Amino acid sequence: MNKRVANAREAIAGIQSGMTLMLGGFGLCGIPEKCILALADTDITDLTCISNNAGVDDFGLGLLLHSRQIRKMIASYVGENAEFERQMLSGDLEVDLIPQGSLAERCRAGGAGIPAFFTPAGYGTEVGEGKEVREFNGKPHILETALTADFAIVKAWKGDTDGNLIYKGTARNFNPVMAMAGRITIAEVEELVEPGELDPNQIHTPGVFVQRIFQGDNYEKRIEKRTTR
Amino acid sequence: MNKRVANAREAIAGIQSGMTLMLGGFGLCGIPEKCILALADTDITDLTCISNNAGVDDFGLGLLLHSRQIRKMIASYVGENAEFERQMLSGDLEVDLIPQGSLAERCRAGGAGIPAFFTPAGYGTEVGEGKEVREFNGKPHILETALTADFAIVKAWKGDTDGNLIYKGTARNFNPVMAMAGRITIAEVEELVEPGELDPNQIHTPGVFVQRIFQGDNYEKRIEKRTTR
Amino acid sequence: MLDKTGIAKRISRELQDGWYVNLGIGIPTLVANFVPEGIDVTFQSENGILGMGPFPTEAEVDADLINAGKQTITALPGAAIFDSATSFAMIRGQHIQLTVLGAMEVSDTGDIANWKIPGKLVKGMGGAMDLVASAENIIVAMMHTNRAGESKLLSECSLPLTGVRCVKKIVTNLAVLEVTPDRGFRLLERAPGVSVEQIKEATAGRLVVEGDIPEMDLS
Amino acid sequence: MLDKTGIAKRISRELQDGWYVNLGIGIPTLVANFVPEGIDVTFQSENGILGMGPFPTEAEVDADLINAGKQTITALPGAAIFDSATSFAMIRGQHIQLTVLGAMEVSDTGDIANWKIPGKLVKGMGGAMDLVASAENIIVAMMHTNRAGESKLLSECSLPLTGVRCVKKIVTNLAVLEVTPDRGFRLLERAPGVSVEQIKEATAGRLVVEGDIPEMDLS
Repeated sequence: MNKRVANAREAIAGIQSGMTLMLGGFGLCGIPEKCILALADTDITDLTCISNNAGVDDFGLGLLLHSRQIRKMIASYVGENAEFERQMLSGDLEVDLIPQGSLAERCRAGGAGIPAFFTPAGYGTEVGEGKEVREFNGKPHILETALTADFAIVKAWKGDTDGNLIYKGTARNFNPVMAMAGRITIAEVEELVEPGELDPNQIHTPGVFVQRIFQGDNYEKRIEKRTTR
Repeated sequence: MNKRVANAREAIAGIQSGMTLMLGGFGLCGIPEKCILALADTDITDLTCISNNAGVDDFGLGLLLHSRQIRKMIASYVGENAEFERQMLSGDLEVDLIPQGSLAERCRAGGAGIPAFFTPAGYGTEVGEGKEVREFNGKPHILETALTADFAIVKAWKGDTDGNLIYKGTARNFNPVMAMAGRITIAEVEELVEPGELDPNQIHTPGVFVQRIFQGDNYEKRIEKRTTR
Repeated sequence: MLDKTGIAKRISRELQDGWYVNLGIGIPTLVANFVPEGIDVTFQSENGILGMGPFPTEAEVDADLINAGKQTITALPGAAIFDSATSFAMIRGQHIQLTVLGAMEVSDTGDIANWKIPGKLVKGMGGAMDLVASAENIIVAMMHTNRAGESKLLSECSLPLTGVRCVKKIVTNLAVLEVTPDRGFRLLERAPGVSVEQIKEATAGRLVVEGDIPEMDLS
Repeated sequence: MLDKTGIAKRISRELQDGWYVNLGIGIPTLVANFVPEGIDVTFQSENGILGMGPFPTEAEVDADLINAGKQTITALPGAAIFDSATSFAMIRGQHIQLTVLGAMEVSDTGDIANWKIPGKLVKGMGGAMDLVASAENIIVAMMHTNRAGESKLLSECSLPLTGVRCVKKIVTNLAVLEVTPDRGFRLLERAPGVSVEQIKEATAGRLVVEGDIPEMDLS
């Protein structure tokens, strides 16, 4: 089934104010930059964004913070963004911090029909407050619940029009688990090919998880900490 | 780190009577046939084998049933094996049947440090008897626990001496999740290469999950139901 | 009255464009042969493939490419292969729009029994419990009565259950029925040449017959 | 007394052949520079790579290849790349033999605080809570005292916890200490030129000093 849409603007059709979005990426690596730009160009507001990080001031989710389109951020680490700090301190932005591994597993669980699971991460800390505690093999665990989203937006390297995706390097990160957890999943790719051009053995995200796909041009792929030897 | 061992016999060193093994494969597709043959050549008994199926009379786990080395079988479907039937009806073989999806997820959970999770599969059936029931989103789920094994034995297509594995076709099946869940994981492969020869983006099982690896020769890869058009 | 092929053909009319579909062993497998023109569906097999194609030619046979019935298959362009946990993530996570499977018994509240007969050798449930517990849309393909002539559509299943209140629709050799858990089996269509009376006689559970019941259109 | 490099160097002596190791940001990252001869360890970064290599040359820089500190990196032969759920499956499932990370405070029962200072802006715990909750072998790399000269080795952490009863060993600028939850910090080694008395003064939690305490061997 052909899931191709023309561009980012077409891909984000149906996203409405107040919705919950998942956005792939770790730092600025592997973020769906075209869809974020397209969202910044709308008057959609009050979004809840689930993403490991919150971008930087002038790129990634920082753009949607700057335009005050995000009401709540669910993330594991948000340290790189002055605008974020201002809105959080002023109380304009609600923030829910989740251990990175629990965030990844909760997204996967949401996509896999697992409503809840036990993990040791966060036990005895404020993350565990109010959550059910149970011992397994003598070790305390807390019950964490699945996360899903109205739309998941992911970025891949290559994709085909059936929605099959292949990621490159550590730009993979949260993209595959978030692709599973969206009621509607949008994939933006650097190269969109016809079905049959990708090796079925090498697909990272099977097309069943993807509802819309398009090819973006001129990816900026900004580097946060260029470090050389 | 070089994890290469010479052959199947060396690979299974340390497996003892009474241990729990996981064995990859679906039907006869993707089973670790060399290690099974090597096990059949030992006097190890009283094994608990976790595998989706139980082989056929003269191949796969059927060989270990024939030699009466298996005390308990944990599987989802065991229908292709007359020896299996005899031992089960005579009470010589204990059998624990688990829904296939729960079996896969319980292995993954075992490897991923998730001691228990909720699933809807089996609720209201004898699989759910004695298990905790909880509703999520108005739907009843049962609590299933993780599975682990003393040894997991998997079969891959290609591997490198660091233990990285790539599977081919539907011979992948349970192999990746079982590779995660073994205290010691043995991988047998059709082609063993040096580190660097496999594309890091295409690894299905990262080497961290594998402790021993060897190349098997002349894989039989028997077909259960050759069906042509 | 329909034969097995007829049942599969009738079920194929339920397919919608863009659906991902899991077909069980037996009659359900035949559905793949009758996908209507213009309808693009993708078949999933729970051992780990999306985009399953027809059986291979002799030359194409690959021991590493089978379906959940352990038959050799082919992969279509656009296919994807994955492990068993990911496969059931698709199923449990309701990413598959339709599951078609066989049954020994179905109750008029949608319970299904299809894996175990007490006293007989138990082979196991395979993926059936995961499929019926999760699929939003389950069609059962089966004969209306068993070999002894007894109804398989009951007020309550007598055999051990595979899942509860999950079956949405049943296509048999005699009829198409919808399960309305509060009221029972609602008769939707008669098989060619089968009367409402015959269906009533062959149905042990509550049967709802409202208005004219049309004959199936299999053209 | 050790500087940060010295701390990293001392920790590198804990590495064992064949280990998979996760290094946190800061001092821990430096450990990779001092892997002893003949010891083959594989570095994992929780954003999704095993077999992390040195920083790239200018020509090798790839925006799609970073570590958890968001620095550009390289991949060594034998590297594998995976998604975040698989990465934390490795961590939570205890497939990583050693985690080295920094801390603001450690208690003498092994609690650790390293993510949040009340009243200051909270950036988040990243992967730290998963790492400390699961790793069988956790070494904390930190200064023995904070900038105000107050001990970071306490009887109880004052800051919000990252994990409880999890730290096994601490390497500071002054000492190497083992956490024995029942008895407190057991002093194992002194940094070059540091006396037991100095370590006692700088340690607020219970300190166990038994027998002669050797000076570290960093040769």
